Amino acid sequence: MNRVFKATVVENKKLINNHYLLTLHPAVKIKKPRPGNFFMVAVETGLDPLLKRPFSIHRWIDGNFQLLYRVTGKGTKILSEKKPGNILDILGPLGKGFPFPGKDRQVILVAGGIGIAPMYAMAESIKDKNPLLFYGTKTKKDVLLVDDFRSMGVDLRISTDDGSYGVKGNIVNVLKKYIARDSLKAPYVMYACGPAIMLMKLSGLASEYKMKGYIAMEQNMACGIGTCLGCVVKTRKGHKRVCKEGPVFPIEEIIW
Amino acid sequence: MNRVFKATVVENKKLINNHYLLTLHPAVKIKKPRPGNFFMVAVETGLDPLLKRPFSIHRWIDGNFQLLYRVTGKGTKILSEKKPGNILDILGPLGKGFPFPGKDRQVILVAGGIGIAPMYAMAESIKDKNPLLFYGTKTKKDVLLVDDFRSMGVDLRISTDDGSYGVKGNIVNVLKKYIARDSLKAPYVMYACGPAIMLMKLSGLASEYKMKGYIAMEQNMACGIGTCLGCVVKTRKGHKRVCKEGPVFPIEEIIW
Amino acid sequence: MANKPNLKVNIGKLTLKNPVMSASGTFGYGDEYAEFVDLSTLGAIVVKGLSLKPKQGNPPPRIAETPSGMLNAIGLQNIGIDNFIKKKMPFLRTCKTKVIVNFFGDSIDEYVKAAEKLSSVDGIDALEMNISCPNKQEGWIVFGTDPKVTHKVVSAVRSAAKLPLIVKLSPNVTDISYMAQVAEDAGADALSLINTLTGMAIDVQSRKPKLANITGGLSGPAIKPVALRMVWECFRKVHIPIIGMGGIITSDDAIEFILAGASAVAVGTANFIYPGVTSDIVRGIRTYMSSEGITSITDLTGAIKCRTNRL
Amino acid sequence: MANKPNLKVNIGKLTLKNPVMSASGTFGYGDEYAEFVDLSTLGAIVVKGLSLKPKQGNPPPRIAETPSGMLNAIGLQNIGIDNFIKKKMPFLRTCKTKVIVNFFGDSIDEYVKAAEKLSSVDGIDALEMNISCPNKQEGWIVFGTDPKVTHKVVSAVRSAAKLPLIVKLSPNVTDISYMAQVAEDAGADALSLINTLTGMAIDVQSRKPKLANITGGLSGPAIKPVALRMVWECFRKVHIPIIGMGGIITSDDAIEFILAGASAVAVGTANFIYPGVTSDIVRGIRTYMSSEGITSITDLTGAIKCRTNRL
Ligand SMILES: Cc1cc2nc3c(=O)[nH]c(=O)nc-3n(C[C@H](O)[C@H](O)[C@H](O)COP(=O)(O)OP(=O)(O)OC[C@H]3O[C@@H](n4cnc5c(N)ncnc54)[C@H](O)[C@@H]3O)c2cc1C
Ligand SMILES: Cc1cc2nc3c(=O)[nH]c(=O)nc-3n(C[C@H](O)[C@H](O)[C@H](O)COP(=O)(O)OP(=O)(O)OC[C@H]3O[C@@H](n4cnc5c(N)ncnc54)[C@H](O)[C@@H]3O)c2cc1C
Ligand SMILES: Cc1cc2nc3c(=O)[nH]c(=O)nc-3n(C[C@H](O)[C@H](O)[C@H](O)COP(=O)(O)O)c2cc1C
Ligand SMILES: Cc1cc2nc3c(=O)[nH]c(=O)nc-3n(C[C@H](O)[C@H](O)[C@H](O)COP(=O)(O)O)c2cc1C
Ligand code: FES
Ligand code: FES
Repeated sequence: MNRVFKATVVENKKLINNHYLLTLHPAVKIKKPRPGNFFMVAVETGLDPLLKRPFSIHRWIDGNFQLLYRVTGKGTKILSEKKPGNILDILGPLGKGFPFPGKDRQVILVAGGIGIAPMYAMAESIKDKNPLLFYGTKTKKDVLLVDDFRSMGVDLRISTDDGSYGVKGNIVNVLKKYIARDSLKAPYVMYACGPAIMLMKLSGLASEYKMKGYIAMEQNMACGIGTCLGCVVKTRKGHKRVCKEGPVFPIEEIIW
Repeated sequence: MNRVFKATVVENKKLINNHYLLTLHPAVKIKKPRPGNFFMVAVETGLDPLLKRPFSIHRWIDGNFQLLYRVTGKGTKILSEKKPGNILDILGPLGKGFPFPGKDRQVILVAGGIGIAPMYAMAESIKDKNPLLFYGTKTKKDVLLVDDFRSMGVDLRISTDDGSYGVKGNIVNVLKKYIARDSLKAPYVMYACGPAIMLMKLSGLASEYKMKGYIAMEQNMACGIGTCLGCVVKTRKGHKRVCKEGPVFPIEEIIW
Repeated sequence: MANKPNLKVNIGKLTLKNPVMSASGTFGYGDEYAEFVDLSTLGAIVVKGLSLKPKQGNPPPRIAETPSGMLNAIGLQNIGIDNFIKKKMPFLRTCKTKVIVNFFGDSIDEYVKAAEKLSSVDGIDALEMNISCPNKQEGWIVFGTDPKVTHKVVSAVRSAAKLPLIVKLSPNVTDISYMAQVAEDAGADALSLINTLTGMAIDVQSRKPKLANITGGLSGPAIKPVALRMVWECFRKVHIPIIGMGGIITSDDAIEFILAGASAVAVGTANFIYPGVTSDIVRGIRTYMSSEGITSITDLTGAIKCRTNRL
Repeated sequence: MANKPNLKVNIGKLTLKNPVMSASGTFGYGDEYAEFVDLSTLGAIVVKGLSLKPKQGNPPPRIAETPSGMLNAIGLQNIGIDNFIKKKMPFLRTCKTKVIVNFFGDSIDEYVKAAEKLSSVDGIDALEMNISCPNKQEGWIVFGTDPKVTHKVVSAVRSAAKLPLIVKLSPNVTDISYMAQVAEDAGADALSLINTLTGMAIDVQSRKPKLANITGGLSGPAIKPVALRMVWECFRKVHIPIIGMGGIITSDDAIEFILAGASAVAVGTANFIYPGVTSDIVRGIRTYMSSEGITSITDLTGAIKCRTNRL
């Protein structure tokens, strides 16, 4: 199955300010993405923007797939203007997804902001384990998909920077308190996606509590398939490519 | 009235292979274009293609306007993919239009291929004079708007390169025969638009028969308003800008 | 509330109300843009390059589009200094902005004569000396690429010119910061960079070059990364102000140049795409300064944050 | 029906089935692209630049997008020649296409040692010597910008190399056709041009350079007009074949380079955008030749139609 394909926009729905849910119908049968995999999406037919943009798989529905994205710059702005019927060039699924938790492990998911996008796919894939989701955003109106997660049986803990929803403050602190109270009875494994600063704090927490965990990293990308060497991050084993060895890395491997 | 404006695509209809009729609704009131005027249209939001594309006014209907265009390259290809509701950046109307014929003059219009686009606007503006239109295309299926011209009272003479419609051969030869037969009783004035080779032949004819006439020239354009000096053509009075002194020039002025 | 940000900049003895000017050859003599831009909002208008005598320029086709850029081979067509003074200066004097006149000669003597003539015209605030047009013959190109010739022609003009002298550098050199030092040594009050990169395009159907002149000058967003790098390189080698240009479309682009070391910026090709862009850029810079709490634009010049061990 | 067009080209003693190759650093060691391209359809695979010892390259961020282009400052990260021979050559030997190995050293001695080592490896068909990476220190840059140093390093490698030697030139020079002649004099069998243009980008929010290395190499469609001009300039000055590259995306782009004087072309950044592009370009060239009635691709090299009085 070729990972280069065209997909038709089925829907491009604005969820909240600057956040869109894009439903795509691939023109050919594609490989089913695993949670943590991503697609490179061409947003324009001209040569500017030149490079494809990476987006995590958010949800897979009977061969169609969804991306959840936030408008942050030129490329995502153009993407947000796409209408049903428009056709996009896509490459994927790419990268190494989240590894499945061991059989008896409890699962903790941590999402910061738009980092919630891949967490939906992850939660769905292990929903029988009733995962715990720690989810932090800036403010109440940035909080997405609460009902979807609840109806999946996810136990949600939310924090906002301004306290307008859930606990006030940083989601890593919320998680820390939870762990410090020894609320987790069985061995657990953590999966996280969010801004670099959150992941960095999590890695501190992980080493403090000897937590097993995986984080999805971001880096500017050109090729998405491991050839440009553009997307490396520093790890204890040297430079590793986010698009190929990642985007998911064991949390203790990353050097901040 | 600002000549920089946005317009919404009302319709972008494929007429025949590669030929589209684009109906635009300007967001603000704009100056009514004269036949021979043109607009510069931005086809993309990214920076490639970078420059706006020039298109003649084809028709003006109650504040909306129409462009008739042929897909020849990258820019027109992208334009042809626009859907109702898309918004385009536009500059215009620009350039010097066709001068009105003298009161008693007969009018001859000559169009080659997509050169028919501005001829519709011109014919409409002087339809009470029952102009004669000499119209040449490659083949039958390229012939556009015949009924529209007829219902306007235009006397049509058509030729195709392959003889599949009208007379077989070059439209300039058809015109030449007509003039040679002395079919024009009163003093007349000619307006022409079409490929360079047609205009060049017409200019030969014009000097042979001392014809008064005006031709619409084309040239690659960057600014459309006379500042880049990119669009010049050679005239008996030196280099002149197609976007500013033209696109319409007295036929005898151009040096081929 | 913070005070209104101060956009005033000095280019040698010349003070501009803000750092945004038009780039020579892309703004005509200002008059065509009056319809689209309130010219008094600009820091300066830089007019199309002038020579002693009018020039016809190159035959058409003169321009070709390229990815995010364009090639031009206008060949410095211009109405000549006398016509300019007679026909264009009266309007420019009314524009409530500074007027910088770009000029060139085909010999050192012509450069000097042009500079002398322009120095005595009322309403001209500074001269920009073009030694870097890629659309001239090889014998001319050396003005901007051979350091010895550059020094000679700039020194000669320096002695003749009574106005602030800006020297416009060519990017088509191995080390532009060296050329910048040469121009500074020869007496330039400021530097403009960059002029266009020499480029080419071919029509594969006709197998002919897309420009009658074969090669042309590449401008527009495509060249911005190169231009920015050159400004940054020169900033660390010279002590005179730099006017940065090359592919500026937005106020963020302009700010990039200022952070890299430009005291002012010029906007070229963007005028063809958005006729009102120059004024928009001034507004955008002001907004950026307000939101970042910057009181004077001069605080931003060269304020890029980077390890300085790379010099 | 016309005969099938002949796409075979010679690069010195090396014969390629067609003129399309990958550009070094944009195609890995070939393996990652096997999924997207039938590698046997390519004229050659040029692998990522190698050095004697593995290199970590520059810290991230290493790439930034620019209008119709991209900046990279990978810093020549590579697995080293030994690992390459052990881990990558076995696959490359099965690809049914020529293998060209791009390499560099940090001293003349390292260049020579690398060339010697690579010369004895079974399955390597030619060497491409990179003297033009913009992401190295100033002391290194002179390999590609100072004619004396260029002559010295190329001569030394020439004596050591037992394979066809391609020298990859830097565009960041005043006169690339002169550098081309220097490389030819020193014994190069062919030239690759161009490597990337040195560029830069700044994030205006953080005021930091977008690349950790501050500057990087500009590639992609943005630089095509410059690359094309340089190929055209060099073609008229040297007698060895030229491999043209810089912004090739389509077969028409490739044909432009060939018309300007390239015997073959390399496709770089385009691989990131369309992973199957190299093969598409071969197909496109074949279609063009058929429809234009060209029997041998060599008839197109330098076949641009233009007044020759401009030399
Ligand atoms: C593996 C991976 C998965 C991602 N998944 C999602 C997702 O599901 N939803 C979502 O909203 N965002 C996701 N992102 C981030 C998203 O790719 C960027 O927000 C987007 O590329 C920004 O593009 P832009 O043109 O709008 O911004 P610009 O800043 O204009 O982009 C300029 C350049 O920077 C690159 N770039 C900018 N920001 C990022 C970034 N954070 N990561 C990587 N490249 C960047 C772009 O590729 C482009 O080359 C993901 C990133 C990675 C690496
Ligand atoms: C005053 C004027 C009026 C015109 N009116 C019409 C019209 O009503 N209908 C119509 O179909 N076409 C018209 N044209 C031609 C039309 O502008 C070109 O076909 C179009 O710009 C081609 O763009 P492209 O991107 O598809 O082609 P490309 O070849 O990919 O364009 C590349 C570049 O060349 C320029 N260019 C290419 N061909 C022309 C050309 N013939 N004239 C000017 N610039 C060109 C473009 O501006 C662009 O910069 C007119 C041209 C001019 C100058
Ligand atoms: C059509 C055109 C004409 C130009 N004419 C001149 C000129 O007469 N004198 C000059 O010094 N520079 C001239 N330039 C160069 C510009 O002033 C500017 O240096 C260059 O275009 C880079 O800026 P940009 O990318 O913003 O256009 C010209 C550029 C263009 C595109
Ligand atoms: C990410 C990247 C890595 C590159 N690495 C090398 C390299 O290792 N050796 C080399 O000689 N050129 C290298 N280049 C330069 C390319 O081979 C090519 O010369 C240049 O990118 C221009 O071609 P393009 O515009 O088609 O990409 C690299 C280019 C890119 C974009
Ligand atoms: S994006 Fe090219 S190696 Fe990862
Ligand atoms: S298009 Fe710029 S002068 Fe006519």
